[in-house]
Amino acid sequence: MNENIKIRIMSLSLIVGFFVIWEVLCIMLGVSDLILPRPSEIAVTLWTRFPVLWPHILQTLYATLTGFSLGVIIGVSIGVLIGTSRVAYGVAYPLLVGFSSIPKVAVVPILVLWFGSGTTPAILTAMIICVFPIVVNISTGLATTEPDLEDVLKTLGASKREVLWNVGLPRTMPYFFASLKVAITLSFVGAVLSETVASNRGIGNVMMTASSNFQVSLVFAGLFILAIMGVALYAFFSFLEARVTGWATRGKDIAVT
Amino acid sequence: MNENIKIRIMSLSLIVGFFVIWEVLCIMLGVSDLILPRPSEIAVTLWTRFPVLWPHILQTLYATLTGFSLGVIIGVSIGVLIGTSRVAYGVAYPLLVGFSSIPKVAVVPILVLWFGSGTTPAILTAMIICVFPIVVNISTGLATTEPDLEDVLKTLGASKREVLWNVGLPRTMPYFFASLKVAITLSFVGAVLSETVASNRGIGNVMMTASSNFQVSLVFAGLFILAIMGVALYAFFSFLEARVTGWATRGKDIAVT
Amino acid sequence: ATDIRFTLGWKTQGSDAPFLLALSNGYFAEEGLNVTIDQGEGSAATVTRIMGGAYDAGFGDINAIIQNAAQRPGEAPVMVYQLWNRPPFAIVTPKSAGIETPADFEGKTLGGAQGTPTTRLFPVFAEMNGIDISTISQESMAPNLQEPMLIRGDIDGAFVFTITSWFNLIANRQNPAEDFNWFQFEDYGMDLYSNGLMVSRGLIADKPEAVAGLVRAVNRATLEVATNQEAAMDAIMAFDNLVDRENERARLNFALTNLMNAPETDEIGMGDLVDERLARSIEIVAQGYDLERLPEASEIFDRSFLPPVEARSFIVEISD
Amino acid sequence: MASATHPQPVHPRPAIELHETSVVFGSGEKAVTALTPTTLRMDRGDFLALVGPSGCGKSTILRLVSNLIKPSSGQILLGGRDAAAKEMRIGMAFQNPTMLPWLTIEKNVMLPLKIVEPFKRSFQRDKKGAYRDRVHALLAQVGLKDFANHFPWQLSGGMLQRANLCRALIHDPDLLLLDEPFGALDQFTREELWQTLQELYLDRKPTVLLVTHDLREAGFLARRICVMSARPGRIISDKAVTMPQPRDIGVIYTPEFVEMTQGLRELIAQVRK
Amino acid sequence: MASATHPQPVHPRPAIELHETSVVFGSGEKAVTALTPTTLRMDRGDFLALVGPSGCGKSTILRLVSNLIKPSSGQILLGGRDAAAKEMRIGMAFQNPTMLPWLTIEKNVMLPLKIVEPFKRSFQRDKKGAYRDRVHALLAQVGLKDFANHFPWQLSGGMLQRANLCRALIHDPDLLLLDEPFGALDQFTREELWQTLQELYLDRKPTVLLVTHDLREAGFLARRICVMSARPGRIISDKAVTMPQPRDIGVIYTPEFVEMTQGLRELIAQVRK
Ligand SMILES: Nc1ncnc2c1ncn2[C@@H]1O[C@H](COP(=O)(O)OP(=O)(O)OP(=O)(O)O)[C@@H](O)[C@H]1O
Ligand SMILES: Nc1ncnc2c1ncn2[C@@H]1O[C@H](COP(=O)(O)OP(=O)(O)OP(=O)(O)O)[C@@H](O)[C@H]1O
Ligand SMILES: [Mg+2]
Ligand SMILES: [Mg+2]
Repeated sequence: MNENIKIRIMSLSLIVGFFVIWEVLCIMLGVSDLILPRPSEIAVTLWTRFPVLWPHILQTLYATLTGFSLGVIIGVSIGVLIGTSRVAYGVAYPLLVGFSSIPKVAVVPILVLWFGSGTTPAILTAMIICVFPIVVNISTGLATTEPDLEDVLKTLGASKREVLWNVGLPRTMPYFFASLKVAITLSFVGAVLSETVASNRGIGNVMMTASSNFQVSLVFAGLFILAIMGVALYAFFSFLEARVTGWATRGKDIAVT
Repeated sequence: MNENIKIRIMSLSLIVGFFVIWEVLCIMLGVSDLILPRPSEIAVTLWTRFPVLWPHILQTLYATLTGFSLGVIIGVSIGVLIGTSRVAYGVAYPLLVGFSSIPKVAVVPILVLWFGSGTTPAILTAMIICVFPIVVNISTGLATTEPDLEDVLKTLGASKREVLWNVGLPRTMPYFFASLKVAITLSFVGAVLSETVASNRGIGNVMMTASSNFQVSLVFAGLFILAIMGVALYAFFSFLEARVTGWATRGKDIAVT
Repeated sequence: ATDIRFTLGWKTQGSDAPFLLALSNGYFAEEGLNVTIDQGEGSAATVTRIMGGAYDAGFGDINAIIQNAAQRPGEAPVMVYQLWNRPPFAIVTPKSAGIETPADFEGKTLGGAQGTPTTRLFPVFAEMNGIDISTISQESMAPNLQEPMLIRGDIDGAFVFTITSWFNLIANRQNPAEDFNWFQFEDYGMDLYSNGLMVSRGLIADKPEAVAGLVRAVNRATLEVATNQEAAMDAIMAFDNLVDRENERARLNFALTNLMNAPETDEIGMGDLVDERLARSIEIVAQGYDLERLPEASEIFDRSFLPPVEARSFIVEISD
Repeated sequence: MASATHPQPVHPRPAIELHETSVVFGSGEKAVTALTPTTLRMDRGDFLALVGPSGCGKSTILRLVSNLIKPSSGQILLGGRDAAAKEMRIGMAFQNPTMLPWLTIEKNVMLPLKIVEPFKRSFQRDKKGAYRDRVHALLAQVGLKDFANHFPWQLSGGMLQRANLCRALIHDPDLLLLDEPFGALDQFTREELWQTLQELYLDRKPTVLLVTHDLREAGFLARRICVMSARPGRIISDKAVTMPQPRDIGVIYTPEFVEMTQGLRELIAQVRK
Repeated sequence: MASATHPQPVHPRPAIELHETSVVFGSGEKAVTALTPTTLRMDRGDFLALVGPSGCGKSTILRLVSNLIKPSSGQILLGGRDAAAKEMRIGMAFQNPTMLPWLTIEKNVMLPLKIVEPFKRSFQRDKKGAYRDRVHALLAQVGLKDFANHFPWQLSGGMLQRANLCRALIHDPDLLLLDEPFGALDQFTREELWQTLQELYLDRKPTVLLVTHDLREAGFLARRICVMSARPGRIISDKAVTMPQPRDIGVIYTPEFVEMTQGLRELIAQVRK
């Protein structure tokens, strides 16, 4: 426990240190605030513009989470399919890899042409962008499941679905959570990307408006908001992960008296 | 063997089927080539414009691979650090997650202002964008390594480095390769992104020019090239993966006579 | 009511006031129109957005219509109300670069976004002004990088829109009037039209009365904006409270005085254009973009929805 | 076809039939013949102990019967039908106790009740109640009462093996496949569990196939003992154990018993050469 | 400080010293006392067998000695120094043969040569040559000659256990910790390996700590036999085995031997209650 608190304090102070160094370097090197504003400037902008930013934050959060949830569902489904069927592996993987190598920024305008600008393309982009990492990790986790564990179920005459449900998926959880961390950050990127291209609302739109007016510190305020939201969601998944995959990261908890 | 060939043929025909369906749907629904060109149109563009595209392909490939290689080195280093040190975990993870939630499109202009336009920002973007998935997977792989396996080395008085080298890393290979697949696609995205923002060469530049001239099929030709390069590199890593992590995906190879 | 999906040319700017005022004052509603306005990706992309079917109308560049009409006859949207009578296309150079006449461009490095008309039309500019283009190196970059790279000296000149670049330079703490030379294309033989209200061919065919209503509402708002910028700014802020009010007011004033207010408009009124000049522009654009087919002026502009010329007299009164 | 309309034969088919079954792992240079063509029949309710040197293919036979691997040649029938038909309720204790690491011991042992009919049917309804009691009772019987809520890695080797045995027994299997289920246990715990297993066997009469290295264990529990040769394995002796059941633990000190185990010992000693 | 300049004591400190060492896993309700405060000393070159019921803490003691876990209270010294000092070359055969799944048996067995001095020093140079022969020779001795290039999952349970033993022996350890190293082997293989181990012991005189459930194994191999009580474990008996070494396998049938094992049996039987 005590150990834990010490580590937490250390981490926190190093993170604070990062921003202090940034601030100091900017001042010392005389970096123009048009290129890289100082954290203090960004904080001030964040604070004073917050009421205006708030609805945009909600909008981005909404688009991201909706897209992310859809992406997780789709990603897990495809991942399970790929991880369990060799034909699906052969078909879906190349298509998915090909599709993922395409910059989403090229896809957004197409989505806008189909669905108009606004929330729909943002949700779709957030969804599309986060599917691939989930698929890769789920399918890798399933493919590397120890046959011994599956054998336990197979001798009981379990169906493929039961084996998947009772062995494949639980065993894949560490992989899944790893991919969630990547996926949630990508979802933010996707939603914001779409908002920059085509939306009247959202942090992406704020940043685009700000950057086309050279309100650089507002642009960075937007980036900060994204970073904070990303970290918050990451913390949430970490918490979940600790609950769900505790078995995989067991420590040696020996009582010292 | 025979089985393998059957699966390969099936996969291939399904992939071909995908393009046929795309073609047919476009014709049937009368989709304008401004929105979504037919694969045949794209293929023709690809073929006729190939000599012009070739140097751009090389440029993008060069930027991507250089950035990717750097990204892998950095990603593995940070991943090992995070996976083995709790302080590093506490410090680096939040910073990394925050940074990864930031759309790279906002970072590229800063890179351009620092390093000038051209290849350098493309390499850097390709690098930055692919670090995070590698870090996450490496550190998850290390964190979930079975203590039993480490114990084998520890009883021999092995140093932390030796444990890492002989147990942690080999055991993490399936995670690593999973992340490589994600990372290489992201690297392409990053390099192209940077080329769209500021460069006179590369597929990103081609696509930007094409799209501002409404040469939609050339834009899609660019996307196709990216997809093909992505798939080719994926295939390469799959091949490596099969060599390196074969132990984790062992099948039951019983001779039938 | 008829639903109209409308796209602006870019993120909210002061110069969008005619549409946003018409929206907030209910002029569209009075015409029986239910207009929803979205921000845009660029005044050329307005054309694609309309061609793609996601939008019925928008604020975009007539030269992009010309280009598309040449490549895809019968699909491109049609301009029905010309707002910017004069083109914002220009090359801006810092005085320190020592470029005083077009001939001075030789041997210099110029930069600009790939797609903008300024960049694309530069070869025509060069030819008309006797510049050897092979001696000039060109860098392509995103629009928001042009001014910073210009200031840093990475490039000697940038292919810009006056209305954008002028204010970007101010935002970058420069003095655009004192320290920079502006080569406006209209002063160098490239007398093009630029942005206006365009609608899809489908809308014209199916609901001509809606198009007429749209034009009436925009015309009414335009004339009001010309004399009452305060109301215009209220409409802008109501649409998007992120923008800087004073900044956008200056931008609107710039558009009113430098782009919309032209000698021509006194005769033909706001919204109309002169066919011969359009025909000339078509040739210039065709040259710049290597177009194989010259579209007719009638494919580009349709004046049949314009109110009578008396109802379109444009008098600018800038209030402080 | 025609036979489908015929009445079923009165004498049920044997529980297990291996017809010239062989298993070859891998191919080429590294090919390993785990089992040369082997024929073996077991009637329903029989208790057969399989002994033989390490690596001779005992586990392979169990894996064949439980349909985890397919034979390279030959045929396996369970109750007269293909092993894949899964008509028999199988309980298997693996040689290496593979508990699912994300489940507590209780949940691990409960697993068969979640998968196998008829328990599966009422699993959701009964979850908290009867099944749990059943699991706890069985765990208590093997001395793991306090460890129901521990995770597998918190148990010692012998404790895991006992949990493993529980998982094989919990669902009243028709066919019990036990692969050295007492190997990691001390003699006393072992003998206690012998008796537990014997009671259970005589009570429910499942068909039991037990792999063991302990000849006394084989003699005490089984009705038949099969001896296998060294790799590549085949069955070289198949003897009935005539002593009546239930047997008392004292039986292992009777001359008859000692003689039998000595005989087996010598047989195995010969085979090893 | 001052003592650092003094000459080393002539009588070396015992190889292993446990001073009132206890181990408690977890905390709160689920806390498990694996070892009550226990004191144990082993001289260099001694051979101690540890017997006791399942779950009494035998493996825990081995894990303490090999410094894999730290005691909750008390102290452990190896050769008079803290266990973490790693001055002793330890060879450990885990109860559950944990082979690294990505390495062949040969490479798994070679692992200690890669890690432990003085072998480590010349590992890169010698790789293909001497070390490999050394590994193959040892594998041949336990009957795994043909399986050097197989992966762990291609071996049977008993074969894995033998490979596991090889890994514990390959680097000539000063301190040999064996956790039921013959549990999954048939009697004959087991007896052969007993003899192999005895020869090795008498030849090099490492300190050996052997956990086993087989009293004959303990009696045949060890010089001292410690009996542990049931959980929470502690050592309740510590007897020397007086028969001279080397012992012939026939010794296990001598009355003296039988009497000794019977004595131990009864002791354990008492403790279990
Ligand atoms: N998956 C596999 N791939 C290759 N060879 C295998 C595989 N599984 C088992 N074998 C080989 O088959 C042979 C028989 O193995 P099996 O596990 O049946 O032995 P066993 O009789 O159970 O031995 P033990 O008493 O040591 O457990 C062994 O030589 C082993 O190497
Ligand atoms: N990591 C752990 N966490 C919690 N409890 C543990 C852990 N490891 C062991 N134990 C407990 O410590 C006790 C002793 O375990 P240990 O493995 O030493 O037994 P053992 O004497 O080796 O038994 P066996 O003969 O069955 O192998 C057991 O009750 C076990 O449940
Ligand atoms: Mg076996
Ligand atoms: Mg143990």
